Amino acid sequence: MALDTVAQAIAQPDAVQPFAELGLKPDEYARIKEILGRRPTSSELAMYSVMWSEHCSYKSSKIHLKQFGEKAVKTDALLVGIGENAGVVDVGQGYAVTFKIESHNHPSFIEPYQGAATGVGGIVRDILTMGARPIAVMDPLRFGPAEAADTKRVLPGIVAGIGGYGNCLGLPNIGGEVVFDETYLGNPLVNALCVGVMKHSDIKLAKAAGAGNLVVLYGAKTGGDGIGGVSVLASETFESKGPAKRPAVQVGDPFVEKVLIECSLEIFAEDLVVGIQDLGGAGLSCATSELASGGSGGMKVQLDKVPLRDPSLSPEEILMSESQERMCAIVEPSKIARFLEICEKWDVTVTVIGEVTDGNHLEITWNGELIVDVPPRTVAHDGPVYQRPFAEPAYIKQVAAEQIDVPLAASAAEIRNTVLTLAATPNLADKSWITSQYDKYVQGNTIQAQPDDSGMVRIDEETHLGVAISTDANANWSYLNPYEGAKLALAEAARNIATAGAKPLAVTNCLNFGSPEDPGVMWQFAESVRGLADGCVEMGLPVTGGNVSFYNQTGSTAILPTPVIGVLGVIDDVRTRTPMSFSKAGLELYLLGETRADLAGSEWAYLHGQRGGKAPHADLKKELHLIDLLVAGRTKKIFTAAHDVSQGGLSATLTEMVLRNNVGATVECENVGIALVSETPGRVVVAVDPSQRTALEKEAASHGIALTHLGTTGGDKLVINGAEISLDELRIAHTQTLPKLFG
Amino acid sequence: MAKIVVDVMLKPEILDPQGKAVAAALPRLGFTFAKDVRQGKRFEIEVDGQPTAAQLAEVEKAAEKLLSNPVIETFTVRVEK
Amino acid sequence: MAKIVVDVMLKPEILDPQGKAVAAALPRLGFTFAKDVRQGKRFEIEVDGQPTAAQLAEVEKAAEKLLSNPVIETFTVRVEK
Amino acid sequence: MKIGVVTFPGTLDDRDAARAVRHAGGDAVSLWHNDADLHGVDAVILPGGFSYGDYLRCGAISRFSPVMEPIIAAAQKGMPLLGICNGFQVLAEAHLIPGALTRNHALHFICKDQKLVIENNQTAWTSAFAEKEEIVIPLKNGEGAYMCDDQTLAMLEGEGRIIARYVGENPNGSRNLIAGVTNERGNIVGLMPHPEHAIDALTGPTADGLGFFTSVLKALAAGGVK
Ligand SMILES: Nc1ncnc2c1ncn2[C@@H]1O[C@H](COP(=O)(O)OP(=O)(O)O)[C@@H](O)[C@H]1O
Ligand SMILES: [Mg+2]
Repeated sequence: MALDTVAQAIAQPDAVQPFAELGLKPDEYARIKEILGRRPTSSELAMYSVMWSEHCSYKSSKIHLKQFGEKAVKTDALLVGIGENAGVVDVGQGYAVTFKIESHNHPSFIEPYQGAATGVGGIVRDILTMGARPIAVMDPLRFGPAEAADTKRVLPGIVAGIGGYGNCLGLPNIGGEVVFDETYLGNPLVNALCVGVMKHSDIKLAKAAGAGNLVVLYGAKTGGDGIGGVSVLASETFESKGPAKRPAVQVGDPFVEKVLIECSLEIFAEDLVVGIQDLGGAGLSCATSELASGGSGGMKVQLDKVPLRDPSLSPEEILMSESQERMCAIVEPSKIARFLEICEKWDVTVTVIGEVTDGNHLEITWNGELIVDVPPRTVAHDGPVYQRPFAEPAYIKQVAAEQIDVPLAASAAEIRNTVLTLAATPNLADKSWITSQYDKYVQGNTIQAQPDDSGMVRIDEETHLGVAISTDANANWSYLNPYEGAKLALAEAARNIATAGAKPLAVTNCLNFGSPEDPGVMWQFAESVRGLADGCVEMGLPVTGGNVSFYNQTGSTAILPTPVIGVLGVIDDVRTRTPMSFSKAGLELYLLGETRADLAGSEWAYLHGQRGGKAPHADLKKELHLIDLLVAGRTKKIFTAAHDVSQGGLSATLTEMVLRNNVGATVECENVGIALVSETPGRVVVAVDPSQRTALEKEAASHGIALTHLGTTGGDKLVINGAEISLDELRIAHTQTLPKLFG
Repeated sequence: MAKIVVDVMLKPEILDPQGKAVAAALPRLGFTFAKDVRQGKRFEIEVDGQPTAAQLAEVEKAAEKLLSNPVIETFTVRVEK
Repeated sequence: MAKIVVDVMLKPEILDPQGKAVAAALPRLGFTFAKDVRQGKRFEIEVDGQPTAAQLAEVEKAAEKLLSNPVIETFTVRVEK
Repeated sequence: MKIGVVTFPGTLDDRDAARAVRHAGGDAVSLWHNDADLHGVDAVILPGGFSYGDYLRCGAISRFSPVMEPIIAAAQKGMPLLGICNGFQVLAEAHLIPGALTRNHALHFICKDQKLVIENNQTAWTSAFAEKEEIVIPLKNGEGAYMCDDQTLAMLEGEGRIIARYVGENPNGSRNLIAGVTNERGNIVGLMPHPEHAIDALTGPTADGLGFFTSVLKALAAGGVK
């Protein structure tokens, strides 16, 4: 196809354009024509189609996500809110922290290694773009059943890809999740979180201010990767002369990204950029339109200057390419020489591709011919907004009426069987087969990582200031009640931070759902967002950003609603954190919080093929008191150890605690059958020195948290109501599952 | 005993970071002959006797299923003397 | 434009865990043809025009110095049509 | 004492190695791969990471960096030189240490707390340890299996040039459980596990790794390696 210029678009207004193949609806195409006052050129059409796609425009989710801003508690801690590449939070001492989760679900199913690897690469660039040094990553994952053949294909590849990319960047992996469920079999979830740190003064924004400033593209050369990754574009519709099929899968080059990080940080340190944007989904279309609309309003770009890996690429393809490891910066002319020098030092390809202009035109030329002339805002921000219909699906009432009927342990043999079964089930088994493929030590600031409740990194070596992060989702509960499920995930993530004694500060999320065109799925989504927004208000936490991933389904079967919630907390002195377990005998074990018969959505019920019942109600006021108690217990040095009770109930918590440092415990529980497997939220097991008994009792009472004495630590067994399990036996049960399955 | 060789290369349109690194390193060592370098995998498979057509068809299948990922790679199968 | 191929394989006495893993995976997928599998690297080097003897000698040198590690690997250089 | 820490493109543990040097009481000087000047340092550390992405073979490309020339020359005259993980791979590729490092037998990256026994406490980098001292430091690599031919192995064993061995199950398939090797003179040491990540029990499994860094400062204070 010949070059389609603006002049031609005017001269040939009736040319037929493949808007539908590009994923645009007739009304959206009409709207583009209305905006431009003419038909779009093929390049313009490419830009609008990718930027107005679900992935980039959030057209189905926008009206719901608004609640995060509207309901939000006002807080001075939020330095940069939703809308930028990632939110930024003040953590004190002049430091700011930015963190965000993104999904790379579909690419990881097609090519597990590269899909997962580039997922890590993308989120790390988002964090870097804010001006921050990335300091850690996490990876919440969901797979089909552990025994399924396809899980054996995707899991090892995904894990190797996350490790391969993250390890090579020198980012410690400090946590994540691994959950198996049949709804993820044809659609595994790969979410990746990155956290970065900077000084307040170093915050960078995606805006192209100042006419005459230069638009600089640096990093990897542009190839034909991921064209059609954003929308469903097949490049043949452009009749390009290049290779018949452009790959939908990108291959990452973590080495280039590592160099790009160091190069960028050196550039930031010398204050050489006015604005910056990474190239992720929608590539240059996104970067140029967002930078321009965030700044002076206009930009001129010479697209033919973009360095190409594949010279056969057409302008439309260059605009859409999702080639990895690229950044776009706005640089004052007086600073460009130094900018180029730093790129040369790091051997990074760099090209000035345009300049910032006043006015409202994003003009892109190809060998001197104008091929794009659009108001940038209309591309970046004025995309379509859908009010998709939603309605409570029929299953909700059905499952709510179901009674959970599972065996509950009474005899010693049954107690042993319950504990050993839960310890070994794939969802609760030791995850070291996976996590030992991740570097957790690099950078030398890791205080906590897997298998701790949260990841914790030191951000200042002198003052010992640190941050803690946890990500959680409980899709079983979200399935039963998405509103409560989102709140419960928020509560769990916050609790996982607080057990170490860190104070929750901010929230991010990655909302993984089925098709928004299904009213039932849309209802799950709407309810989850409402629950999370309300939950954040109740807990006084701002949502700093997030990501929505729709269309996670196999055929017509959607995944369980999976809102992954990440909570960031701060701790003033990492040396005083409360560890997850105890390493000596003679400590007293207590349960904080009340236990009810919460079997719905529990791992024990799932193990018995039951997923019905009523999800517990999230009592966030109680959670806040519990968090305060956990922080107070740390600062007052009451706790020797603290570990939360979640999936797998008290049984799983005790298993993890005794195996951590190989010190046993003897406990006695009332109503042991329920006590072992119930998953009532808002509970934590703590270990204290006997001398701290009264201090603990006083502290718990003053926070209004129920306190139950469980027993004492010591020995080489876990003894529950007289039922004995040797630590060796428990360890074998807990640690052999994954190696046996994956090898 | 014969040897079947399966060569697996990344498709031309797919980024090849390893090949790129080699291509960049060669001139630094004074080697200027390469316009481009691509790096792939070579599998040498030993089989009993002369490979039959049926056996080669099996190898093709294995190459597609296990030795390569058709989404990003291509392969060739041949018998080597 | 011609293509020079450098194949690099681990020396026979060096353990090849990748080849071993492939050899073990094949029968699990129902492929029974392999007595043994070794995995190595294949470099495809693009050069301008027909490679000269001098150029091939250079490639040999690069293969020895950079593309392989003589402590554990052997290599072969050939021109491919 | 000034200890140089080299940064190649893709090096990751340079800041950690510098921190370890400072904890031990030395001055860390960063050296850039493209600068063929040692800036007057008394010893050099090649830290861990994925230099040049570990493409081709680990250490194969960085081994030809400009900074390696003066380093090799100085080390051949006795300057203490420690290669950790990727640094060890660079030393092997540069043939300063015999043998080669190959893919872990399980074929994936491993990161774990590893018990080692110090087999030779006479080198520039191990003199602070007791004979046969057992330590725990992180092991993290994808290609850490030490390989060499039988003759070389016999020579290394015979000359006491294996400085540290893994204790317990072989984590990566190294011959004779080899975790670290020295040259004849004892000034050059290649070590697969990471002592720089074990200088403080707050951030590492132990503080056992510090001994490598205090050793070299002691050796230098005593006038270097003969
Ligand atoms: N994919 C993963 N990557 C890194 N760490 C993980 C991953 N999956 C689980 N973990 C870690 O393993 C530990 C146990 O996980 P989990 O039982 O889900 O914790 P919790 O119930 O406290 O949320 C945690 O430290 C978690 O961060
Ligand atoms: Mg927890």
